Amino acid sequence: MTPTSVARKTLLAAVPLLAALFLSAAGQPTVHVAPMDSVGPRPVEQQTRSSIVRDYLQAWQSMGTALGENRPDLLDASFVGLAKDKLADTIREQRSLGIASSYRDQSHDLQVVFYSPEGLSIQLLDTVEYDVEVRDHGKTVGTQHVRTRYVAVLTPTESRWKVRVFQSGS
Amino acid sequence: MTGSRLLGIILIIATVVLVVMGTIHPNQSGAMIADSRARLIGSASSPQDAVNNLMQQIGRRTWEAAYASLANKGEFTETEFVRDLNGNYGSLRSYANLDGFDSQPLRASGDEAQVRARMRWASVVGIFEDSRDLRVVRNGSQWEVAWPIVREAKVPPQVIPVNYLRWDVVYRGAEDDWGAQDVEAPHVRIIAMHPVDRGGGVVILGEVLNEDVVPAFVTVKASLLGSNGSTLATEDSFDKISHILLPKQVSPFRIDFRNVRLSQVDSVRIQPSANLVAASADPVIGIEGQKLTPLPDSSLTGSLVNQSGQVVNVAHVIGTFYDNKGQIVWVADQYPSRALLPQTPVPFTISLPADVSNKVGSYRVVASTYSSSRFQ
Amino acid sequence: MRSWVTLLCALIVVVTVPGLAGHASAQASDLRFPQKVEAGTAFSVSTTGSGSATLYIIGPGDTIRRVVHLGESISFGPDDLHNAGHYVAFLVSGSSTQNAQFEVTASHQAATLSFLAKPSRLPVNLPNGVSGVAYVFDIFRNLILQPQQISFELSDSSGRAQIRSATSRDGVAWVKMNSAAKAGPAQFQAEVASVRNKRVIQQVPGDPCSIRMTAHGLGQKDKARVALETEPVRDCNGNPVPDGTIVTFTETYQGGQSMVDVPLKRGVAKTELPSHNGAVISVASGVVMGNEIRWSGGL
Amino acid sequence: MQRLGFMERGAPPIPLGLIFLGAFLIHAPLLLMKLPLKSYDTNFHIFFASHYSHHWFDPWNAKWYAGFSQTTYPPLPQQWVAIVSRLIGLDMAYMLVQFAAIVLLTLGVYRFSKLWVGARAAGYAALASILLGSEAFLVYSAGQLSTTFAAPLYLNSLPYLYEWMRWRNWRSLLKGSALAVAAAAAHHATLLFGSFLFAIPIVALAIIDVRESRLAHVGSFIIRTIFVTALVGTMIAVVLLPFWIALINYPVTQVPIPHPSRSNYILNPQWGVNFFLVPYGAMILALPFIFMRGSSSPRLRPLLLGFWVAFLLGLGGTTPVARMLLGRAFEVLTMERFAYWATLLALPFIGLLAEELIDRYKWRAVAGLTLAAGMTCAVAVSWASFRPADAEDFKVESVAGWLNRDGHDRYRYVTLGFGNKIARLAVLTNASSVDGEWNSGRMLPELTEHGAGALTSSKYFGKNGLDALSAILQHADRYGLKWVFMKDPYYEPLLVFSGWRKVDDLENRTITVWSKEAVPPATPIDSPQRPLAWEGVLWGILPIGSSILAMLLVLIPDRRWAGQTVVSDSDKAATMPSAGSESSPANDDLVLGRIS
Repeated sequence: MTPTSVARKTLLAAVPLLAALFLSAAGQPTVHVAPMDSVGPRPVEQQTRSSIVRDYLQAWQSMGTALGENRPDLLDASFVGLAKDKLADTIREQRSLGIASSYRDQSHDLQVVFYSPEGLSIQLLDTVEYDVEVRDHGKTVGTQHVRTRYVAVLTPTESRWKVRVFQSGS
Repeated sequence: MTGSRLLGIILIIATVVLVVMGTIHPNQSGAMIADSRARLIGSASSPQDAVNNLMQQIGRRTWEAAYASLANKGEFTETEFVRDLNGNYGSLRSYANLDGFDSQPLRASGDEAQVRARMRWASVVGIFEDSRDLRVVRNGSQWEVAWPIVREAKVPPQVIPVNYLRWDVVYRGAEDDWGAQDVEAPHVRIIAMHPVDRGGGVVILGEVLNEDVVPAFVTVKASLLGSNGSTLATEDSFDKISHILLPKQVSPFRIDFRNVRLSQVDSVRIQPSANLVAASADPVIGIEGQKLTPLPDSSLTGSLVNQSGQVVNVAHVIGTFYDNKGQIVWVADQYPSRALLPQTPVPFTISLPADVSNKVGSYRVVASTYSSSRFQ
Repeated sequence: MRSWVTLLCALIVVVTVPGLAGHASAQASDLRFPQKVEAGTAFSVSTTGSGSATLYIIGPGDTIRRVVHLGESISFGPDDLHNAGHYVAFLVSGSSTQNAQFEVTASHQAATLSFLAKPSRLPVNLPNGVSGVAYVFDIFRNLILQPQQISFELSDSSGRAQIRSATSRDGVAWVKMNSAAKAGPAQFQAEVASVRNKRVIQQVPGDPCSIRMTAHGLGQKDKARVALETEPVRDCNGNPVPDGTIVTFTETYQGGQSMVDVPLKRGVAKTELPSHNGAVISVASGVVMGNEIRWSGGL
Repeated sequence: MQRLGFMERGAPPIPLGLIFLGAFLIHAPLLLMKLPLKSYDTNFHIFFASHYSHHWFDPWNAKWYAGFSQTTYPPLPQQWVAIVSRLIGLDMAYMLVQFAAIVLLTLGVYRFSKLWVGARAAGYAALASILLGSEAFLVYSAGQLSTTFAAPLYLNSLPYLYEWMRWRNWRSLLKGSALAVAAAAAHHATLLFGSFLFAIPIVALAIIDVRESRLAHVGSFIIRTIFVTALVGTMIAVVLLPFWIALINYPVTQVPIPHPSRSNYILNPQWGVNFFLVPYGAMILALPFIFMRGSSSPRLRPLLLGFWVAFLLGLGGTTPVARMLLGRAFEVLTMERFAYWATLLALPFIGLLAEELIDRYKWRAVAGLTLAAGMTCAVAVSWASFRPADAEDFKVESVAGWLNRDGHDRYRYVTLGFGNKIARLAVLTNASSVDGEWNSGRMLPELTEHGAGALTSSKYFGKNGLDALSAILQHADRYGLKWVFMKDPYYEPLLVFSGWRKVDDLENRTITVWSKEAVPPATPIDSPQRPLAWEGVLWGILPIGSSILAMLLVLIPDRRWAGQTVVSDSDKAATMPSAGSESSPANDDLVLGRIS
């Protein structure tokens, strides 16, 4: 095998990798969910397992759009109570300062740690990576890549789980 | 000119002939229900004609003409006649229209005949039948019906003590206050469930118990699951259940699935749902004189006695039928057409399928009621 | 053909890698924020250089924009950042930008409790029937993630109490308790560091226990009917079953049956049924059967 | 060049401008008072228009029947209402479009009548059309915008088509075809049945005239007739393509829905008044004249036969004719439109009668005719008050407000006892219903299997209606049906026993709101009936385009025929063409300045 052919093969092998990189950059975040079999004190129902992840990820989308467009009304679909109030306050502050921030989540590593006995709250930890870009009156101030851990408590509403506590930190 | 006008004369005559044809032999199947029954009321030259004429008038609610045609109108007033047919106290009859009838001669002599008239009334909760054996008498060349009046019972003046038991519910309100308590939904439990194949479909029969200390508004939904876990169909008990259950009350339920065969069904998922509801423990309905009638008219008959002082406009009786092993074999219901006045028995008849009739070892009947404040 | 693919890949790598590298270098920071700041505390950050700059602090809980003088330290008061979370900071001066990231953590001092007590109503004597879940928050309504000792107390109407304690994990603690044998409202309390939250649990009687009824004729008043009446109905712990509970009287006789669902009023259920000689009259409530009477006083 | 002429007797013809002024004076105030809003179907048309105003290129309307296609109903008048509504709102836009139809009718009747009778009689006919009982009945009581919009277009088209058939006038072919296509785009039933009732007498008239004229060649006449039929047929097929696609893929196979216009009017005199006396009014007195005069003149006989057939069909179930001739269509159509067409076909005779009476009795005749026509119109206009579409007038704004707040519109609803107010409600609310008033467009099996109309009026359809209501309530979960608005307490026992609970009340407790627990939010029904995107584009362009094209084409000046002379004598001349003069009677252009 000649060095040229090795280089060529290496480059060819890199194509799908690069494609995946581009695709992931352009599309949905990668999500890893830890098994929920040993979550307590209440076992997580099969239907709840899928809906909780779906609704939590949807909440990230809602938050990103709401903070990016400074529209607190977009929070209603996914947030409730404390989390909604705090995010709405942030949006109001941003709007008054002429600032907008874009959150682009790239990966989530989710672990459900608590499901309350009566089924009225579920807590999950999310090791998340995202880019946050800040714009001041439409002009980009800067972008930072963040990796942190979020604690979220979700509670059921009529049609979906909504985020009630949303807080990062360890 | 005469020849030139011939066409006009022909057309006019043809129009008149066509109108006469359309009136003597009307076919109004595309018209509204009440209109489609309109017929020329001919002379009552036979007992059956007299009955048919009367039924048409009843169907079209031309009460005055119907009453005028009766042989025994001296025995009751037109109001009593109308109340007999059209109900009173907001009963089911007052929600009903004559949907059809048939008449069957029972016996006849020169001056008198007996004809059975079966009237099918369409009410808001379904069809009910009213069968009357009518005496028809000759009056000159005409026949007249002697109407067997069923007078609305008159409740004697009395004082009925009332000590209402009533539950009201106050909810927390719509504001979001996490952790603040709200009242708990009532706990209900399915205590029996039995799917059967019937009439090209599947029928789920069962009983549900309110095991709580508060009233529950109960609905039972069932899903039939196929062998791969897919849902074949979902239906709910609709009106084949008593929706309001007081503490420790049991209601049967029946859920009908059309076009599904039991052989296709791997499992059944029953989802009872219960909500808190404001309710009253009154009225108390006694179900007395229950009796199974064997084939060919297999049915369960009895009478409802309103033990309270409040008028019940519409009652609903639901019967649960068990075999000798205590398993439910059928659930059937009926809406008696008359209002339940205090302490006044009102008969009911729950029809049973012939094949079920043989299997019935015991039965249980529950009654639910509707009282509108408009008729109190 | 293959050479074109190779070229394309090489181009992608050439274009992408410096981009990624640049991305990584953008995170390099000259702005030195403390890694963690407790919510509601004052702190300061030193800067280097000269002239003025704009400081941006962005997080899901707070947003700050401030003009600062480079070379001086930037002070933050206790009210500036009180929402826990991960923040990013940009210090923009002309064309240069300094970045930083830091965390605001919840205060250690519990200030409020969200207390979920369920159910609000349950039968007496039910083991582990009551559950309590408490989320602990600081004064700024941040979830306190550090472990806290929470005490739960369930006391019934007679004053008897069950006490349990639990340590919160990631801000939440929970317990399960038994309902008492005596019916009535019970107080359920969660407490952490003198912060209390109370709920009321209704403990209600269980299923009726040994229903007993008596039957007697109505005499001259109405010979055709028999009067039925239960003794006061109680559950197996002696609690009176609440009024409104349905008691079913069933009378079975030759070829027929009568029945009536009667609610308890003042602890007893009473009704009248047609009187049939030799009829068997039974009583039940829900799935609990009572005694049976063979009636021999009928018509 | 010979031309056809009519002997004009006595007084000169009434100027068309005066007739238009009459139409304005009679109908403009009534329309400004929005009287049609009380009618049966006006709100239905406004509802359709409302959808077009928001979704011009998407005929899928999710607000009724959990979704239905508006391509099942020709869109032209509703689309015009939608366009005009941008300026003056939906209600007034409807009134304006309806007024345009009334004015067009006078013109159409004038031009159509001129084919059969002289200009003066045609003028009287046009004048009579203003006060026509059936027109007033359809406008103010029935609210049939499409029928009253299509008929004038069709009447205006026919003289052009006659002109083409007789004289091979290409401009007339273009104008007549465009107007016929626009008529079809306005109303399908007018096209299907109007072609028989109106066009066949015209073809017969053309044959008579061709045979009497030695100038025209019968063979070429036949070719022209076939050509125009094929041309118009093809154009209609293209313009209404989405309609045909919907009709072919989803023919109306549902169980027929009863309608009182199909009853026997003698056995049901209340409907006799409604569907015969009111629409015909004083015209009933002229029936013997119509038959006698129509039969005495060979040239009028096709018109008489057309009128007679329409008359018999308009009698609904009073004669067996409608059922025999229409077959299954009898169970689908309502019959009052045939009475309307019969009165339109009778108008040339009425014009003749008026002419003769005025000639003989002068002002006494004028007074008598004015009184008779005026009374006819007055009764028909006020009929909506005597026999209102709804037993009770009430507002639905509060219901719409309730549905539009607090996320209630995430679920579907149904009303009970709202009558034709459901269309008004549908315009006002964002929520979707499982009910509706356009029975041919519905596909939900619970509705199509039971032979009943709108659920809101279930009780009037007897067992069928109540079965349909029960079926839909039973499948509430399936359709996200969570709300029932009940105006008529008749339905209360059904709701109580089938598990619905009262949750609110509105309008001073006259409307109660009922809800069912655990119903999931409504989701769009994945219906194969939904038109494809290109169909929506066609639907948004071609019908309205056809009407704009027709307007542009009629602006093209007609070729003027030289030497207009009036020949012939005697009263025959009023009804027969003169052999010695051959002209296009339809050459009065639609451009108003050049008429009469």
